[in-house]
Amino acid sequence: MAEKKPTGTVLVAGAGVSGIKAAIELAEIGYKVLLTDSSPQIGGILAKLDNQFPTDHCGMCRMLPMVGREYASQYCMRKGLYHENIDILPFTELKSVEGDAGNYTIELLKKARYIDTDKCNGLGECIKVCPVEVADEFNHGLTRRKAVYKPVPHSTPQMLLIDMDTCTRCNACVDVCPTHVINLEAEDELLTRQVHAIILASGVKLYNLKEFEDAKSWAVSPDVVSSLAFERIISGSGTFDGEIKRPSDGKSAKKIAWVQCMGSRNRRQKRDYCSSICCMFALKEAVLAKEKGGDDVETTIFYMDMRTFGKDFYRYYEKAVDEHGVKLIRCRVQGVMLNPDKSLSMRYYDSETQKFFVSDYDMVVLSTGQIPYETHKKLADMLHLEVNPLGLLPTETYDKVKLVKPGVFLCGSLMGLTDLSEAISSGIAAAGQVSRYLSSIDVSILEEEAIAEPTAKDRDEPLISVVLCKCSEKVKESSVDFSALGTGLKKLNSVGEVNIIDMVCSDEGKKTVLELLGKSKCNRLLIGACHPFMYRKSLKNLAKKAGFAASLFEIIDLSSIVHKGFFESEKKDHTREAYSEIRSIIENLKLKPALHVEILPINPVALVVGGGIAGMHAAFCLAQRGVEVHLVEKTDKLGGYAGTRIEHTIDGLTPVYMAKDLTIKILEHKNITLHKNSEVVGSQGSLGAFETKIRDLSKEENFYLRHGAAIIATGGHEGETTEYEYGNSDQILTQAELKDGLATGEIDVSDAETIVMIQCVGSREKQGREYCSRICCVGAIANALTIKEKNPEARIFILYRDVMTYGFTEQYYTKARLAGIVFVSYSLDNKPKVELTDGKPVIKFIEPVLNSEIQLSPDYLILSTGVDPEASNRDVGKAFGLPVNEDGFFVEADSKWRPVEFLKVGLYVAGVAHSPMTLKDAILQAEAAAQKTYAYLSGRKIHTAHTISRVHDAICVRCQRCVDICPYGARSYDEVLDRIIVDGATCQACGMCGVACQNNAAEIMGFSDKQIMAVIDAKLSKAPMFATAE
Amino acid sequence: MELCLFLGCNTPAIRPDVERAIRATMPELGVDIADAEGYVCCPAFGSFPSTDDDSYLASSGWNLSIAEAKGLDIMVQCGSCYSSLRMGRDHLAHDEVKLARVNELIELTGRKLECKTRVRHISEILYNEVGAEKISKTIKKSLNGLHGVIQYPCHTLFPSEIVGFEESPREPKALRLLTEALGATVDHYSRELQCCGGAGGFSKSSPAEATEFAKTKLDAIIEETKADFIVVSCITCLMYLDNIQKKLNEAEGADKYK
Amino acid sequence: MSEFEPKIVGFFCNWCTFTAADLAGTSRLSYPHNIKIIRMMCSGMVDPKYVIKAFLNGADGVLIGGCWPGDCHYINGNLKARRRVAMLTEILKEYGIDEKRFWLRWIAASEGTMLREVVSEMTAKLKALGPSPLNREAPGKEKK
Amino acid sequence: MANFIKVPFKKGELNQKLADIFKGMMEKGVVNALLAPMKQPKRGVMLTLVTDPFHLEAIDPFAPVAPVNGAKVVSSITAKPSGRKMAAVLRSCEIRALVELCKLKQANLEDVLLIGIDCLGRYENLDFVKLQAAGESSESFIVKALAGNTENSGCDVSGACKICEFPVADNVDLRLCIIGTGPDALYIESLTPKGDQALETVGLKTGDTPGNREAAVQQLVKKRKEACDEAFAEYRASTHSIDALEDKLANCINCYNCRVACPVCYCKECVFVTDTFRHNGDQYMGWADTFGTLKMPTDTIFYHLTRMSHMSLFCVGCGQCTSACPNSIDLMPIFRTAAQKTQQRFNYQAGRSHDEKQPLTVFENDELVEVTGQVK
Amino acid sequence: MDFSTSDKDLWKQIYNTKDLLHCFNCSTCLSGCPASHGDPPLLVRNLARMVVFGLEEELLNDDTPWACVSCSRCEEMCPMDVKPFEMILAIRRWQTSNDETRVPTAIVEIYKRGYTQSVGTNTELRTSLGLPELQTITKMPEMLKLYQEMLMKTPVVSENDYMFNEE
Repeated sequence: MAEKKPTGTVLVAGAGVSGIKAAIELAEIGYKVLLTDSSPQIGGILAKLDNQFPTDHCGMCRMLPMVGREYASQYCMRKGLYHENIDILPFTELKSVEGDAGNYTIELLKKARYIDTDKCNGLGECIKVCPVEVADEFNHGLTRRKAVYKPVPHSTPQMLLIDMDTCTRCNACVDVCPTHVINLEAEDELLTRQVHAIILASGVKLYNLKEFEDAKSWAVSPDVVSSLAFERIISGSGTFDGEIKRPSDGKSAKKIAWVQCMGSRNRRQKRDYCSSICCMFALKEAVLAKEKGGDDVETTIFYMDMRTFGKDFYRYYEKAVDEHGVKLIRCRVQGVMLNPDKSLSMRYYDSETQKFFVSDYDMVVLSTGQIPYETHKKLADMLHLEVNPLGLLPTETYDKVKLVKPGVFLCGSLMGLTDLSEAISSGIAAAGQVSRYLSSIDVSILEEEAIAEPTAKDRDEPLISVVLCKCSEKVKESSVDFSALGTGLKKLNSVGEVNIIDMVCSDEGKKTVLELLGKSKCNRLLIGACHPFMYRKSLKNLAKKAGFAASLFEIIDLSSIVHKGFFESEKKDHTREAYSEIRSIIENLKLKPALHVEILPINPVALVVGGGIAGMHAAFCLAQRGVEVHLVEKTDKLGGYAGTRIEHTIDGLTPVYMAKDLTIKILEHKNITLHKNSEVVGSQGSLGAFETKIRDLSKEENFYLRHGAAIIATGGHEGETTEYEYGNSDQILTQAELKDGLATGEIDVSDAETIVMIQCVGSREKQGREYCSRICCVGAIANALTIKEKNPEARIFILYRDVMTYGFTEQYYTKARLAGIVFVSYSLDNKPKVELTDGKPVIKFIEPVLNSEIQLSPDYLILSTGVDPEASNRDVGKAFGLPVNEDGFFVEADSKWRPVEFLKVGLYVAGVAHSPMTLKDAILQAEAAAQKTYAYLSGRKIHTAHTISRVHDAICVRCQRCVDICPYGARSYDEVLDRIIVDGATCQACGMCGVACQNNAAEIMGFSDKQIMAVIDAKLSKAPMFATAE
Repeated sequence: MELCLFLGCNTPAIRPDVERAIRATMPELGVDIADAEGYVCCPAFGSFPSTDDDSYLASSGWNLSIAEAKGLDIMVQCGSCYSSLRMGRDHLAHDEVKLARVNELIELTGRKLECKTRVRHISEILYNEVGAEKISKTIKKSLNGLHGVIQYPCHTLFPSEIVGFEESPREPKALRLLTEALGATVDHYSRELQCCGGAGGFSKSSPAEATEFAKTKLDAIIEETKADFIVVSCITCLMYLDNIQKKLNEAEGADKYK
Repeated sequence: MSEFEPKIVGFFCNWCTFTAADLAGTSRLSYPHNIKIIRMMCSGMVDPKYVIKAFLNGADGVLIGGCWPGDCHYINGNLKARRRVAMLTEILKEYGIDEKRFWLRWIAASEGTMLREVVSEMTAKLKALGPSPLNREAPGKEKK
Repeated sequence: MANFIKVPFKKGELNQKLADIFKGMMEKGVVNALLAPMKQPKRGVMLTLVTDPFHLEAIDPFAPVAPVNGAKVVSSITAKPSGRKMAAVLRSCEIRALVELCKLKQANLEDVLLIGIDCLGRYENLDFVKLQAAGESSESFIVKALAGNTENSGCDVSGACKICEFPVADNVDLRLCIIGTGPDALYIESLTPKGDQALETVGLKTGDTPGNREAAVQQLVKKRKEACDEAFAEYRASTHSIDALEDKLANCINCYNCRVACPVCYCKECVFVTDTFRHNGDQYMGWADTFGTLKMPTDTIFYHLTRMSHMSLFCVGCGQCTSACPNSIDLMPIFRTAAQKTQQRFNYQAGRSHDEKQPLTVFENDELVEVTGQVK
Repeated sequence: MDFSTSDKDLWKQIYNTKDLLHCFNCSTCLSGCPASHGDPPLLVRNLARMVVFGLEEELLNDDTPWACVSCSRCEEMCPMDVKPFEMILAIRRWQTSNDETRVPTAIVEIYKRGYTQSVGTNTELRTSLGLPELQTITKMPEMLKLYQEMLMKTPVVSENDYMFNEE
């Protein structure tokens, strides 16, 4: 026998959302993941945010796996994360990386917590006695914490630690700890691990008001806070329980100002970049402040450019301004003055009225940016790499996530300041890169667990074995009489045995349990222990070893019953409470059917719709991993818009060349079948088994493709316009026409004196493209710079509304200004006016700085007309049953947490079909969509969850209310079979079908009405504990 | 230590009391003073710096070279002089062409400028060289029980990389620590970092607005603090605030500002 | 006779409100023990039958806890729940089960404090309202 | 728009006239079948599906009886369509229920020519048989009922009919009008192109106007509404508590006849007869423990409240539940008062329009804020 | 504004530095400027724009650069390091070199006695304070002469020599 290949193991360093996403993706396809984070908890800054733009909601849990959901935690991610294939190491820092590609030796510094969190009951007796009080980092110093503390106050289970820098070693905590888990002598541990690949996801440092000089004009009062601190103020779990009060005196804050670009767009501070997310962040906070604080809250944002460039961001901006009345003032302010009444004065110049104003605010929120360079330098050193000229980690030309070092990838804000959607996409893409990489080296995936079908014994009359851990008996307040409890439970119908054990979580405890269960005749098992979150995995294994079906095993959190949540003054009968709680679980367990899973038939073929760069890249990513791909392209040419029209981009990319290169790869790859001149006309099926009707436009005939999943990458093209006399003069061109003309030499600018460009033509307005096309500002700058190169004497004016050079593209804006290109802003209600005089364009506009009208007769008037979606999106959407938004772009499953997926599992989106984006972002999404697809087509067995919705055909009336109400589109009516079909992969067991169905013909297995009503009975039962004895 | 005192014009001509104080206290604190014979205008920003580089930097060079010849650093009290000299020196130190041109111009004095001499503000000397501790040990008459407020001269703060000596130009503390060393209590007020508005053309071209501007500051001091005195380390601030107080008192016929 | 202690059945969404209850528990934000919590995957999973059953079994109040609109793990289950609650409230009201006894509240995972407030407030209001007409056991009620 | 045809008839010939028209429709192929109330050979009138025009003689569309709600009948015939065209003559309550069933995909009106009749009420089935035996005819009923007189030999039309605000059927292709048309004429009103087509094919041309109809209908509706408000007020005053409800339902034996008769209770098998409600002995004992006693059969109130939660939004107030109860429980007001509230809450009216979505399958992001009273 | 007459290269004459071109009109310079309280206000941002646009005539006639108090706040706070105070001095220089009426009278004083104030003439007061006699340049005719000789080699003095020679 050949030696067993090692299991592919990946380090994901950084457990913010992008790292978590990458880890989950890799774990889902069977790799082993080490997920570390230097902070004491996971979640990154998201742990602090209750609401994230652009939806103002959370929904972080939506990033959990859909199909393999039962392998991962199924609870709010603020509680933490659990996945069978992920080892989470918080408070652990990556120290060194040595070795060669595919075989890295890493050193991890596991910092001492001084508390054994595996054994700590999290009740915080130690916190009560700790004499040290310091400012709490989590709430940005708005609250105080002890030296022993909970790093995330609202996390459950509580993961306490001791801050040795402030600890006085008084030993009070050690003395009081009921579980003896505090060791003040604990030391940091240096762990050495072998990994095959590494994903860096550490994020970057955030601008700190205490650290930087330019913040000091602002840090005059505790009422001047960073945007993250404000997030804590408005958070329900925050400093004032969600009420908006100013920190200095707790007075409710009614007038709040946001100041943008704190620490960013600052050449003087050597940070000439834009932090990308702060504009939306501020808008969101301003809206939330109004929503939470009431109508009388006044919110003002001081800004330079409102950079609302992402999908749906512009609509958010409109809503914030028009509906919520958020006030925007375009002025960067020097600082703030603290008045004796604690109000904060800001003086600003209003260009519109040409006047100075002084306004007083209750609070000032600073939109603090990110500080990338330090982190990048440190990581580069560790990896023995040089940072690139921008000071960032060197990545491959087209790949934002692939480092030049093989086997090392990055995601999230390390790429350069990402919003949530991009962070998630990049996490998936990095996982995709890793999986592509690992499939090229000699490693295996974790062995699939054999799927245990329910046995005959499981179908027998229920007989429950109850195991209770009595360790919580030792807690002071506890007054649970375990023996009485055991006697009471034993008398319940269907309870076969009750065993009371000490310390089930200990090795010895487990041994005892295993022995006891070995002799048991029971077919169902209930274990009562403290902190089931922590032990779920080991207890689950224990139950499995003892021969219990996964679905017939329940864990109950005893500690929560014993200690939690009762008014101290009311001495309750805890034994009785525990009895009642356990009984309700027993009632449920005894009615629970033995559940089984279904293996989904998977046709390991992928369909990619659209042969642009995103589609081709996705196809190639899949083919490289052995997936058979059909690539369908509407035209007779591959490359799409960018791949056929754009020779060069400002960041040095050559899309046309790249498309040619990809085309060759596609044509040569044995796994890829290309269908040109073809379009999708219809599709049906579900994950693993789609059947799609394709029309061959040249032959005018239809054919069918069977495939397991599909990626929609239909792309887009330059927008069209009739505004500004376009089409009436050959001196009026679009940016693309200019670019082409400059490249071919058809447009000669060598004698041009004046060239005017207008941005946002037909974009970002109600009657037009109600979105930012993202690429036009940089595109205009690129063209303008090309003109300047050819003719430095040309005067170029770019008329803009907001210069959308977000992130590191700010450098191009700066470069353009240095080249003498003049930027003039205009507003929607004062658009430039273009007239033709003798066939030549004459443009008039108001220059807002000097507030005077300018008239120019440019040699060329160039219009930035944005990006339009493919018109065929609607048809493709209809064919697959996928939603298309009012702008004509596809609507993904969740704008933040599932950016490349559709609600229906098995269908994915990439590139401009999703929204206007840069080439690199499209490639990133293609990689991510390919990864999502690969996860199901890799050849691993894909099965449904145990808990899933089913149909009882015999009593189903086919009213299809369940079909209408299913949020995922997991249910459909099959006319031929005259049955309701459940897509087992897409169904998430939310139970909405079960409620819509009035006679339970739709039912969630394991959540039947019978069970729940039995629980209600048990919860309200007045029956005495000793039904027969008393 | 010994420093070359650059007095400027306002101090010796209009407020020799300040000069008297400098000459009386500095040697006591271990700073010996050498006079800069034949020095000329710093030059004031409204003069040569507003006309051309040559005349501006030649005047700077003239003055700097006097101290350099003595091998001493320059100590300045007047904020404007300090700022002008430091900016002039900064230009020369970073621009060889300009330095060469200035050396050409001042050649007739027989002095040569290498920009070795540093220009230092008296408050920086007191803060960094003498130190608050030494001052509080040396004082003869403590200001104990008195309240003071600080007027930070802009010229000693901005631009920080040229004229600054504070750890944080946005949160200056030297004058406060020095004042506290004298035994006084320093009160804070909202407009602590506001400019007095006295320098340059502002007070001449917009006298009413400039007066109002200074008045807001003075009013803040009166309303928000128990100040018995205002600490200034710049002769312009001193003269201007004094004048404005006088003017305001006359205008209001009261004795509010003192 | 001891003071009337209302019994509340809480159908809590696994993702938000149930987590908040956990949080309230572990942060020692004590809330009245009057509530009997039943974990549902989603507030949209709460069948009117469960609510009716709870009242018929003598519950003095029923509290459904769900995610804030937009936060629902299952996209929009909470919004469907809201409609259903509105419908059921009308029926219960018609037959003498006061709408003050049947609450739907949005309580996010991080809002342990709000959970405590809601449960306390509901307990207090139910105390003032007295036992449910279906709570035959309550003090002062005749046994039927 | 006057889209009426006057169909004069001589006394005793109304049914004949109608039979002729339908015969024409069947012969001209407008429809292949007719579903209409028909006199049964011995006694009684039942909805009958006629495919041979020869039998049309016996139809009696205006017979004041509805032994079952016709919506269920149409549902049985059309849920899985036959592909043949059928005309169905129904009363408003049946049509409104049918609209709901269509939304629930339990009926399909594509091949149905829907004909509504002006309904002045129905007698309970047995009462009708009695009156029929006494020689009463549909025509005599119409005359008396239009004069406001429905009581006859100690029988009266059902309680539901007395408070019915919908004597005239909507959402139909054709309407057979007798209100405000004079004693010697029926008017046929066409409301859809389908209706126009049907009339045209049989050679009937519209263009007449029944003089008094509008006012007569309005007056009748007004009267009914007042009666309804009064009845509801009276009912609510006496039943506004759970105890009163228990009292009303005291004799319920869980026979589920009400749900069988209900046109909008469309489940194949009620959840209450499924496994979900098949309890174990220890459960019964447990419940008995809770209150000391347990009335059997259990779950009666539970059943009725749950049924209300299931059907109140679709309830059309036809009163079949009351008619069906073997223990003479007057269920109609129980369900209708609740239905009034729930439908009002969503500004929904069962059977009003095919386009109105049933309230529990749709939702808006920003609505019903008062339910939680919470604003973010 | 008519840009057909504006000189796009004017900024090179006035303030030939890339620093200026960095300006993105953020208004930071305005918000804390003491002289922006004046009437007319000093609007540094607008001056930068005028220079970039090459609005020669408007700039020549603009008095506001002279209202600057030289506090250099703008310099400290400018996120783009435009060095606005340097720019203001540069505008003044360009104005004086193009318009002799702009030449500040102070430089005549300085030329004549070395200072803008009459330093060292208040002997009585100084003596009463116990201050030494100052070796001012006014009292050192040889030295003053050298100074004047030196200044005469500088553009502003040589080009406007009539202002300095008349006695």
